[in-house]
Amino acid sequence: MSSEEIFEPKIVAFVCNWCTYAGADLTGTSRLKYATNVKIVRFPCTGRIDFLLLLKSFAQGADGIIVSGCHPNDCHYTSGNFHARRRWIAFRSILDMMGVDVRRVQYSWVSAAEGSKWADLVNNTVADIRALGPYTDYQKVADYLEKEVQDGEA
Amino acid sequence: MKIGFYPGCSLTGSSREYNESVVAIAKVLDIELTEINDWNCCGATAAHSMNEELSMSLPARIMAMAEKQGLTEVVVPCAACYNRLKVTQHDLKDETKRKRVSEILQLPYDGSIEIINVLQMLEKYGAENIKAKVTQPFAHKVACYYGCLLVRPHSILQFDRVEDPQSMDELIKVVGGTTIDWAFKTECCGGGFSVSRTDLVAKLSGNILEDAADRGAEALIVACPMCQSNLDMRRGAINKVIERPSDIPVIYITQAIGLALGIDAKELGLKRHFVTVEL
Amino acid sequence: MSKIGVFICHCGENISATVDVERVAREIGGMEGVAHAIDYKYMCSDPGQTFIKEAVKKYDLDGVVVGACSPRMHEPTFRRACAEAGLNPYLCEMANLREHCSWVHEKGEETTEKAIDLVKMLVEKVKKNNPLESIKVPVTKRALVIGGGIAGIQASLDIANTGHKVILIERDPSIGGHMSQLSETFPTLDCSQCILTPRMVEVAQHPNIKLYTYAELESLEGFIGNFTAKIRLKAKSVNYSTCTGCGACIQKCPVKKIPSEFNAGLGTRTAIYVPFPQAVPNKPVIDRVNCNYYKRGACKICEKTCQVGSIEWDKEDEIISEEVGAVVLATGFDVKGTDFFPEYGYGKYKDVLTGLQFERLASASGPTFGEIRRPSDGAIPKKIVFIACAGSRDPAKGIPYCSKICCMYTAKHAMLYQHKVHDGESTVFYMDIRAGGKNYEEFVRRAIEEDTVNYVRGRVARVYEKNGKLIVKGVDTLLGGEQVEIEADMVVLATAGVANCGSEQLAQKLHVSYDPYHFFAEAHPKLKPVETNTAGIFLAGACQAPKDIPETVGMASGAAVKVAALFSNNELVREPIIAVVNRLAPPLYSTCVGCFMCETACPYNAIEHEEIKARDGSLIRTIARVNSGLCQGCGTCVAFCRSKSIDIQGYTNEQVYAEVMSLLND
Amino acid sequence: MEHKGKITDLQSHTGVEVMRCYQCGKCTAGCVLATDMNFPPSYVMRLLQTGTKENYIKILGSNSIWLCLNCENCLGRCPMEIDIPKMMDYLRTQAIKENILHPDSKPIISFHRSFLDSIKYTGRLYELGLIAEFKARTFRVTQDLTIAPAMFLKGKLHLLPEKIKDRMTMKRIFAKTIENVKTENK
Ligand SMILES: Cc1cc2nc3c(=O)[nH]c(=O)nc-3n(C[C@H](O)[C@H](O)[C@H](O)COP(=O)(O)OP(=O)(O)OC[C@H]3O[C@@H](n4cnc5c(N)ncnc54)[C@H](O)[C@@H]3O)c2cc1C
Ligand SMILES: Cc1cc2nc3c(=O)[nH]c(=O)nc-3n(C[C@H](O)[C@H](O)[C@H](O)COP(=O)(O)OP(=O)(O)OC[C@H]3O[C@@H](n4cnc5c(N)ncnc54)[C@H](O)[C@@H]3O)c2cc1C
Ligand code: SF4
Ligand code: SF4
Ligand code: SF4
Ligand code: SF4
Ligand code: SF4
Ligand code: SF4
Ligand code: SF4
Ligand code: SF4
Repeated sequence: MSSEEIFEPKIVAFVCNWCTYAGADLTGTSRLKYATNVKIVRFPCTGRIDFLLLLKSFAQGADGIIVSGCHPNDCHYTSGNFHARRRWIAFRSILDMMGVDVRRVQYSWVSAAEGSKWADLVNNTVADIRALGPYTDYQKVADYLEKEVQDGEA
Repeated sequence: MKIGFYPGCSLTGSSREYNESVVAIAKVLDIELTEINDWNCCGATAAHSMNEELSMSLPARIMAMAEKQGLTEVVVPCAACYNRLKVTQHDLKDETKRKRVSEILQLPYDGSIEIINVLQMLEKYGAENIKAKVTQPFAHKVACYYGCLLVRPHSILQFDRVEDPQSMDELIKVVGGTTIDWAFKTECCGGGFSVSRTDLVAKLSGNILEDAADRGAEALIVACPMCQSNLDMRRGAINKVIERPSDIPVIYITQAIGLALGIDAKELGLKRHFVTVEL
Repeated sequence: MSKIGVFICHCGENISATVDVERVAREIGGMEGVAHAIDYKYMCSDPGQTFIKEAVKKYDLDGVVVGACSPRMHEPTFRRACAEAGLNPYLCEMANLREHCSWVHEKGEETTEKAIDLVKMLVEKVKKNNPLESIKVPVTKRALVIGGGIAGIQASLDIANTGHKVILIERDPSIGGHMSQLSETFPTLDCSQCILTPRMVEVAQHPNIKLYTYAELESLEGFIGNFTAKIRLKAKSVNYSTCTGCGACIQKCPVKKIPSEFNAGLGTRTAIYVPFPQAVPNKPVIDRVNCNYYKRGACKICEKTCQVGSIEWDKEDEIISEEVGAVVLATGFDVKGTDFFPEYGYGKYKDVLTGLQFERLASASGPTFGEIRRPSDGAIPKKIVFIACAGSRDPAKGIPYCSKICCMYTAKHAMLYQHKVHDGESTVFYMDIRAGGKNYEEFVRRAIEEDTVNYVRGRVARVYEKNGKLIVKGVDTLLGGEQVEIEADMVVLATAGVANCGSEQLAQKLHVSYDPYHFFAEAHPKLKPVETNTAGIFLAGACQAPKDIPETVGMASGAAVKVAALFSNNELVREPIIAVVNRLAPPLYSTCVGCFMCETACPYNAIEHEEIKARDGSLIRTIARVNSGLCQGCGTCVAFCRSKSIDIQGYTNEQVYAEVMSLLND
Repeated sequence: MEHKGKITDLQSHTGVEVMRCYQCGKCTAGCVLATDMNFPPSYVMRLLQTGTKENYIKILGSNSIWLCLNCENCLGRCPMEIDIPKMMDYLRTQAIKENILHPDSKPIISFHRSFLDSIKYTGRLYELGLIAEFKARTFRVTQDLTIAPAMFLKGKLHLLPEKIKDRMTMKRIFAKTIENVKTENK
């Protein structure tokens, strides 16, 4: 990639309503600046985040994903974030299997009071994904998903 | 116990007695010191006052030589050298700096060597041994003086507390001495200004000596040749500043321990001090 | 095809300064399914809301997207507007163009494009939204107040005076908090005890307040209007129903050298003790860690002394359960010690004190009966140095924030000292004097001008002891950095006000957020200072950040009003953001296969088993059903269900999928 | 805005963020030589913060940067962890480069130069040579008249320099660092 045309990755952030969404609001209220690449999708809790959705995002051409919720023990719903974390461990191996660099998924915790952490998280993720380059193997994931859906229905 | 040894320039010259006492107690404590081959000067204050790359390259060569020799741990008795080596090691964690220095040295350097000062060596390899081998308890009330370079910058050296450090006091207690609680443990003695600004050294060292004497210390215990020479050799200038003669001796921690271990005063180089040591 | 209305807000210039709002409206207007798109200066204003209402009617909209501030700010506003126009409120969504876009990016093409993407995302979501009915739940009109400092006291009294029941729990043997430890209070110098004690007594006697001292919250379950609190009543070893508070046991207890918490370590107390003379309740507890009987099995002198036989040796902690509808957190703050500041003496010099210790010295109920005397030798200090910001505004060794109260209490201390020791000299080393408050600046000026307190602008580098004096090495930066050395008899550090220890665990029990310093986080820094992010839990006093008494009391009354407002309803309306298991026509009934993975995932035990029976009563199959009273809408079950049979209203698979796809598709 | 650039250089080089200093004066309060300096350390920080050329030159021309002993008392106590000694190192090299030198710098620079000369050729410090060279540079012929012979008598001074074998490396180190004008101040 030549230096003039910087690669602008597409990054989706799946965040929980109570901690990270509020934290990102605080980033705004504090007028801290960050890159425009990341767009937030709001969830009630990271426990809600279905990792199939992450795969679908890759299949659809996302270059990177941020998943962020409350700190361990601070979950608004007691334990949703623990479930999310446990699933994430299993999900890593699936990603691996499909040749998606696990570094494309940034798993983090940002509390409602950590506005500056959110800005840092976004900027670091953008830099990391930029370094990894665009994600190109989405067809592979798409194929897998199609198969998965068929299996699921069968 | 085998361990690498970097004496540095002062220990071969103006602070021979520090070297002598380190070697003497190492022998008694069964610590085998292996001197780094063909070592060079660390550059001391001069190098880092004048040029940063020079100040990193000189210590880097020393450590590269030690690595080449297969040493994994090196004791550096001079606090100034210890500080320079540790800080360089820290600075060279930076990739670009390391690259640049390797280019200058044309020697491989991986920064893996453990650099320790004399107090750490004694704590690590001698503490129990010393206690067992004390033959003539060092029954004196002394002021342990740490100076700047042994404890600062704390973020890099990670050695003892910055204000009111304790490790030297602990060692003195092990050999039967008592230490005073005093205010100038880590105040600067004037460091590298010994020759260029003797007036300032006299003022700063004078404050240190006075506080120790006022609180009834019989001697100052040090672990740095620069501190020792400022406090000892500059006594003429100091006495002029503080307007009273001060005869409190300044001895190395290794000498104090050596005395307790029954080593002869001469072997410990105690005769080489300017202020007569009668302990 | 959908008919969606899109309303883009300028927020004055907050959005329009960096986002080309006209272009956003224009481009969105061209989207499939968008019937109407406009931009306007202030959407939340009256005319702004009217635009929405009129458009709903005029274009017969079946969905609304407002591109404005955070939904955490105005979602209720716009949903209400839609409802007033006859549109189901859950068909209205907000795109966060302010907090997540205009405020965090520079003006430019990308920023506008991001704004467009964000609106599009919500338009795609709204297309998949379903009308929902809000859920009504009953309200338990009883409040739990945690912490019995002035904040907890004030909140309890205010709530109780609206006619509602209050349960107040206090960790220590007495209520009163830090205020009970203070000597006199700025800015008026009235005696702290004199104004506090009547309120403490009022709490104890109020028919609507149930006070549990020596008690802590064990757990809190449930949700707004319907919490269940488990409270641990720590064993006091004294039967309060018979104890008369005569104090005879205390007189006789042989263990007398325990540092008194109330006197900040400057005085001592016995093992059976009442923390201070005006304590409420004024009955003792036995400190089991220090009592001879509990330690070694012998003594029981107190038992022999007690005329009414009130000592209870074998009493265990008791856990009780209380149903409450709202919680006020008022657990206050803590004061850092002197020992984290190596250069000021590592806590090893007895005459280097914290401000709180100085309060005890200056207090008539303190260890010196109000005379300022040195802890080391009891001498009256002739020279005293106060060091402001000792730990505050100090990222290296302390905390970066300003503790807010110490400038004022330092001025007060210096003033009290000058009033008590007429020939004394006091010096305050300060960086800035922060005296914003009614009569505060006047108070500090009085200290300087009338009471001749010497204010020196600069920090102190170190303090050391020599010949019984504390040598203070400071600087006067207003004299170009001239070093100042003072031989003092006493040094008082205005140490930082920090979060109470254990506040993090408490926050986790309550599921409220806290800031990086472990103070509880308010829901909005300006507009919701007493609310937390968890509905039904409110904050009062210094547990939110260090603050002085007037501010604490104001906040406590604010929290009380919030509670009273909540209790003014018989029912609460809850958002219908809950999970549902799909139901289909027979013979399928549902795609749910009855694996009950969802049940294992649900933190609220909201998944029930539903048996589907044939007409003859025979069981066809068992599927999952969500108890809408218990479900909190976390959605964890959804992620666990392999057959995608359970979904969460408001965040359905379809909805989030539509959002993500809209983001990635262009 | 040439001078602002200078501050930026200083920051990028030393990692010191000049604007973080909030002028509390704690560094000055504890600096052992503050009273001997033209500007005590916190004052130097303030001069830097103004970002003006005049003030930058004032600092380079002051004795403050030369008297700083790098004792790190200030850094150890600064609430903002501002590395003043590192900054002083940098300012010294700048002062030399721009040749704006306070008279107090002369003996100090002379000493440093003598010291470095001594190790450049031999690899180790030759103390007798150092003293001789320092005297020659500063014309302080009588200084330490009594100390040197006494040191000699106590076996503390060698008459001949010790030399290391690998003098090539030493030469190269000097050539590529302090003697290389391009990399100076790097
Ligand atoms: C040295 C000093 C001097 C001051 N002088 C003044 C002054 O002159 N004027 C002025 O206006 N302000 C002054 N203040 C500030 C004043 O002390 C505070 O504003 C006030 O105490 C805050 O009240 P609070 O109830 O929020 O907290 P606190 O007083 O800290 O009370 C909290 C209560 O909660 C209890 N608690 C804590 N955790 C738990 C738990 N987990 N469960 C149950 N209970 C718990 C505690 O035991 C305590 O009783 C001073 C502060 C200090 C440190
Ligand atoms: C320049 C400036 C900048 C500020 N910036 C900030 C900031 O960034 N952050 C922050 O938190 N705060 C800020 N503030 C403070 C903030 O403005 C006040 O805290 C806030 O406005 C106080 O609200 P209020 O309702 O008490 O009073 P006001 O805003 O003054 O409202 C009082 C209202 O009462 C009406 N009124 C007056 N007399 C009568 C009467 N006799 N009968 C009927 N109505 C009457 C007035 O017309 C007015 O509408 C700022 C203030 C100023 C001056
Ligand atoms: S709706 Fe939100 S963004 Fe628009 S004016 Fe109101 S506060 Fe500002
Ligand atoms: S039994 Fe315990 S509380 Fe009672 S008098 Fe003895 S020590 Fe005191
Ligand atoms: S326990 Fe008994 S002796 Fe003690 S205060 Fe109560 S009644 Fe009095
Ligand atoms: S209130 Fe005053 S003393 Fe306290 S931290 Fe703030 S500025 Fe410092
Ligand atoms: S809803 Fe899903 S997870 Fe729950 S029992 Fe049915 S199939 Fe299993
Ligand atoms: S959304 Fe699901 S997991 Fe969460 S509370 Fe409701 S039923 Fe339980
Ligand atoms: S101590 Fe640090 S913050 Fe304070 S004046 Fe010195 S450099 Fe600035
Ligand atoms: S390092 Fe320099 S400026 Fe800092 S205290 Fe020491 S002499 Fe003063």
